[in-house]
Amino acid sequence: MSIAVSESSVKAQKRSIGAVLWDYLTTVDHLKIAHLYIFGGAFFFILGGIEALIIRIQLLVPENDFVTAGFYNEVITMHGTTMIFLAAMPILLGLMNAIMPLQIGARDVAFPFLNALGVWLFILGGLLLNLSWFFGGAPDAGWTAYAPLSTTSPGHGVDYYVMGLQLAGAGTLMSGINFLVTIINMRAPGMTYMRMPLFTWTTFITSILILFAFPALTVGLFLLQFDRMFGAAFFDVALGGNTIIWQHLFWIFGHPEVYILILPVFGAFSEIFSTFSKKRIFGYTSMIFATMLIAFLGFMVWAHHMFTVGMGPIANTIFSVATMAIAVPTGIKIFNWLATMWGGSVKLNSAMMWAIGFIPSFTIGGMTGIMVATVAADYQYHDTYFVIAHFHYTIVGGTVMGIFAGLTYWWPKIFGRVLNETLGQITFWTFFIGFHMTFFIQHFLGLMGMPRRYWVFLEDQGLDTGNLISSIGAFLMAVGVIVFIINAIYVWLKGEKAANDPWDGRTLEWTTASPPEHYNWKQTPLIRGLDCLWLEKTEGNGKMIPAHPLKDIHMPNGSILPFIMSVGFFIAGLGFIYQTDNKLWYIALFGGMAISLLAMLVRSVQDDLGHYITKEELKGEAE
Amino acid sequence: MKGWMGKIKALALMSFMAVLLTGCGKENLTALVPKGYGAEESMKLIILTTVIMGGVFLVVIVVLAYVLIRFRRKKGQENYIPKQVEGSKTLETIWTIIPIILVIIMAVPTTLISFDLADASDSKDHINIDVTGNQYWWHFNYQDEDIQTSQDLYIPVGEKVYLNMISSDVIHSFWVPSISGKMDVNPENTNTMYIEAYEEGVYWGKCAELCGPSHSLMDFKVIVVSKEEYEQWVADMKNYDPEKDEPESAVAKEGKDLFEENNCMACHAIGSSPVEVGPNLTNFGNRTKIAGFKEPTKENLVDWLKDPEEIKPGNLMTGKYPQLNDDEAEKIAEYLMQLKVTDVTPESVNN
Amino acid sequence: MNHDQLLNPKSLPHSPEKATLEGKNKFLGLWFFLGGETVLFASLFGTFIALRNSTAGGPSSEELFGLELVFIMTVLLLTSSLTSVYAMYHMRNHDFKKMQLWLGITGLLGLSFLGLEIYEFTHYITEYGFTFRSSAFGSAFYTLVGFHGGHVTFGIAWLIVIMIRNARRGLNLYNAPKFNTFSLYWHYIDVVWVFVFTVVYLMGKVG
Amino acid sequence: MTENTNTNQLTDYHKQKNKEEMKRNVISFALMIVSTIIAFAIVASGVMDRIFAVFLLFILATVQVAFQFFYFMHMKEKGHALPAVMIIGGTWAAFLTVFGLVAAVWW
Repeated sequence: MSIAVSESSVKAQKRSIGAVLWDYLTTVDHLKIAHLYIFGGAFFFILGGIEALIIRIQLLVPENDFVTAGFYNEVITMHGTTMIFLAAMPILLGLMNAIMPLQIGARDVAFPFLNALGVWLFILGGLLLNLSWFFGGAPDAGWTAYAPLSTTSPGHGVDYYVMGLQLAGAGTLMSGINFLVTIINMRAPGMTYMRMPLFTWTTFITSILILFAFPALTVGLFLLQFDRMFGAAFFDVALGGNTIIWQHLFWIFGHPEVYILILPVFGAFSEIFSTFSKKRIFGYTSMIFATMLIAFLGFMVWAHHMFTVGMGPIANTIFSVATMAIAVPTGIKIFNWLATMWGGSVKLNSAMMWAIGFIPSFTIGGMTGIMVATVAADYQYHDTYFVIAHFHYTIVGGTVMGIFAGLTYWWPKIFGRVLNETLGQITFWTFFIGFHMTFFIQHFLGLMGMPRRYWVFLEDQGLDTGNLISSIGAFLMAVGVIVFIINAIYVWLKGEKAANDPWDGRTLEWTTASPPEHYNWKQTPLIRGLDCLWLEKTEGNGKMIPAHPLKDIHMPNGSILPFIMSVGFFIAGLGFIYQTDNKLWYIALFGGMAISLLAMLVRSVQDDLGHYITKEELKGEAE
Repeated sequence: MKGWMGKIKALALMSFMAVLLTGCGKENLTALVPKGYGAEESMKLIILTTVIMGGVFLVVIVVLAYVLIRFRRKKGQENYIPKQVEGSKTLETIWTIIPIILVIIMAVPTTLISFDLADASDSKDHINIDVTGNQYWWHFNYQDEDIQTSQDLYIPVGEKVYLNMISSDVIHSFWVPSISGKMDVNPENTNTMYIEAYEEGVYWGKCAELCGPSHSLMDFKVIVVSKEEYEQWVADMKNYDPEKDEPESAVAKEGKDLFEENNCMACHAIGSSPVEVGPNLTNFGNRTKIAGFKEPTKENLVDWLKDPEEIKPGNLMTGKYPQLNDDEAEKIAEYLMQLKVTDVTPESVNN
Repeated sequence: MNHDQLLNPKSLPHSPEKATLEGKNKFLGLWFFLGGETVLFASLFGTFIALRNSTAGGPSSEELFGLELVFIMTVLLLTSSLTSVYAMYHMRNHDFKKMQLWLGITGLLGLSFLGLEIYEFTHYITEYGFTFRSSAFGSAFYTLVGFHGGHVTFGIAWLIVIMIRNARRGLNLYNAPKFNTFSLYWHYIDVVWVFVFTVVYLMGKVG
Repeated sequence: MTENTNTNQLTDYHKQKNKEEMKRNVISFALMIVSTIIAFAIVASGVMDRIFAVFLLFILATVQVAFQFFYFMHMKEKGHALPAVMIIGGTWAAFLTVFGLVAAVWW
């Protein structure tokens, strides 16, 4: 087996750059698409990180003029938008894409073509959004783009925001449906719902959230687009419009969105705690139940972002209490994780360190979450650095740490190398200390009278020290990220091939090669229980039992069409943005649409039946 | 409820002292030293939730630390396989029930206080002020008195003051941390809130909703004066007649002429005028700040008049009048700085 | 099973649309998509209801709408839903020609609905000067009804493509799921229309 | 990946079942048309009180939609548990959305 793997990788190394590029442009393989998501997400993560550093340099000292006020607003807007839509979510989608099919014993996802379309829409949407930097300025109305500031913002910045997010959002919606169908229809024999690993479960529930949350954003963006580009009056108060509609639509999407960001990493952490404690997850059923409850409640609390809007005390308190209720299932999860480690054999390597660091960090984030949910207290917290601190504690302390943990844990499976442990520990400690330095002090800054999105703070307001500490912490975080990138490059160049199961794992993904062949398994495994690999290790011979004899494998064909479709929409997006300046841009608008529709037509007319890997080929590669 | 509220209050006092000693921001700006009704009510909830959540955090940390010390994999234990525990009904029930109880403990006072703060049933019996948020300044219209001010809001101490707030452009948010929590100022509907200050003084107010490039410079002041001073201030403001008011110095007179020549009146009123395009300048000489955040010196005013864009990017005054040279700006500044209508000033409050 | 069996089955199973994994995936995927569409239209309906009286001095719904036209449109669309049920009925009985026939009728009914809707819009614009830019109500009305119309347009285009594409191939396991997903989508458009005529037109008339 | 998991051939039994099913569909279509006519009649006649009329209109719309889902889209049949869950979930999210937006103009 190992010989076969190294042979094929030698083959891979010999391929020209052009061939590799073409391979990725046309791929429908879930693992390669995961690579695209992770690389794309990492690129935007670095971009968003640079924007964060600009913010912290500007706020290093009072009344600083490192950047201008207008540019500062562009930076904060792009930092938020990039980190949420183009960094955190795509990397999570990448992890789901890579791992979820392996965990349930599928050869690919249900709709490989749509999967490819989703990733290209994300990449081109992200590029479209960032093009704004070079053509007259980025969006500057905050990542929440509250109307009428967003509808009246001059230039094309907010137009780019609308079109970029529309593309990326459509891609995400496709992925959500895709994962749902995959998990429902393509589980290996014996993989019942109650035997699915928790990461697959959280992928499943996250996908439901995506399915029901993103359409609200789609509509909101359409309304914004119509107002800005076609003279509609949704948010034009003079013509009877109502700006609060935007806030509702945005947060009906936006609040589930934060659970879309956190639930997958809850799943990843569950796997990590279990593996490195050598214990099965404590309270598996209640973990699933808690996840569902979080998702369900997550839809009914959006208006807690709007306590100061003036909705009245009845609505405010209903949403306030509903929000507090989310603490209950979250608490269940935290204590189940602690109980998983209790009595276990806890190994403190870098993947586990992220998970352990996550517990206090996220608990603080959850605590402050309850505090900001307390409506009358929120009149003080709202729109201040307290809120900034709170959501960075959940998104950085939860999602980003989860991404680091998940990447460290699954790196061998996704890229075929184990990350260097020493560099991993350095990354963790610099990032962890930097993170708390940056954000803990911000709780106090907020209450001391510093609203968020402030370009400058004035001298002699007692805010200097806090901001200075915060800025230093941000640089420590940057060091951590740089070390991680060095680590990734180092193991790519010098690292050894990873074994199939480097961590003594418990779940199905550790039974395939690292990285797996594109068909994942020669024979689909038969699942006999929860933690199926662990079960075979302790009660069987350590290998999965095949569910059927060796037979031909049917795999989908690659296609360039998803890329072409996405490019078409990208061009149409530019057409939408600039048709307000010059009617000639309608050519781009309709031209781009035509390209996409034509590609769709080709797709629906051609017979794409996939291809077979014959038994003989499989035998040739075997043993 | 009274019993534990008392304990909370004692705790609050203690933590106050602690925070005060370590420095919790600038007085009359920070929300951590409440000096008004709304801020005090919010502070109660802040302390209650902090204490409860701090307790939860402590439990988590203690358990985590114990686990890490006790169950860490040591040398020679590489092959040790722990017992595979599925779960525990009792434990799981415990950590479901306890959070529910904690949530209820927090939900009750939250509900009571938020209904209390939103109760506007007695607004007719109190001072009502219309607040208009503009990019990037605040307009205050005293409904019954026919008085308008900008940036400086004078209110009497210990009295409820109702604010009816609406925006003329984008969404702003009215926040005076030491006196009260914030409320959004929307363009399509009037939001009402009340504030009540316990101590005289000049309180710092801020805009808390992103409203454009100069969002961070949209500061204002709430000047809390004694009831007598307030009445005197109202009387002085009401009785002021701009027609009769001629500047004493020759420079100021020239400034006044220039003020008229450059058509500043198109936007700025001196004296009562309910129509507002730009800030009302009636009592300009007594303003706490220039442009909301610069010290009220003549040099700063000259700089402002010559190039407002440099000081407050994106403001609507830029480009509305001919470029002024040093001499003209000096004269107008001289004129504006002597516009003092009353002896009730921010400085007098502090004495 | 190989490709040949997919495209030229010796005998079709009784539910050819769900006989393959692809078929099952498509079936489930489309249902989930419709679940998402529910939220999409809810957002539009919510926006419309919030703005339905914000006419800014322009024409209101009571002045604008006539019930006769809307009734005819409703009957057309409802009938097209039934005809697509007939098409699926014949698909399950493996009668490809009849299926194509009923699908054709469905398409024609859809087209006539669309024609009436275009007539309606031009009528409002020319007679009342009521446009997308007139007021918040105008924007919300054209956006909501237009989104539905857009869905109808897309459905018709989809129908034409699969009808022409498969005209010579006949029914097989590869294309049966495509017909089935189309018909589900088409029913869903009808569901949305039920709420459109209720919320926009009837409630607009009631006030 | 593609596997014929359903080897059941079309039999007379199935044909008969399809026919019965079709009959039910035609009946539900008739009921849908009837409820549409009632809805339009309520509004056209203008006899009913406003609140009551709106209430009734929504009942009629819901009934119609139920027919569409359960009969035309076969949601009553076996194997439709997940579609039902998703549509109900979507409807719940939709209800919250509409509620939120409608409440936006009521305060």
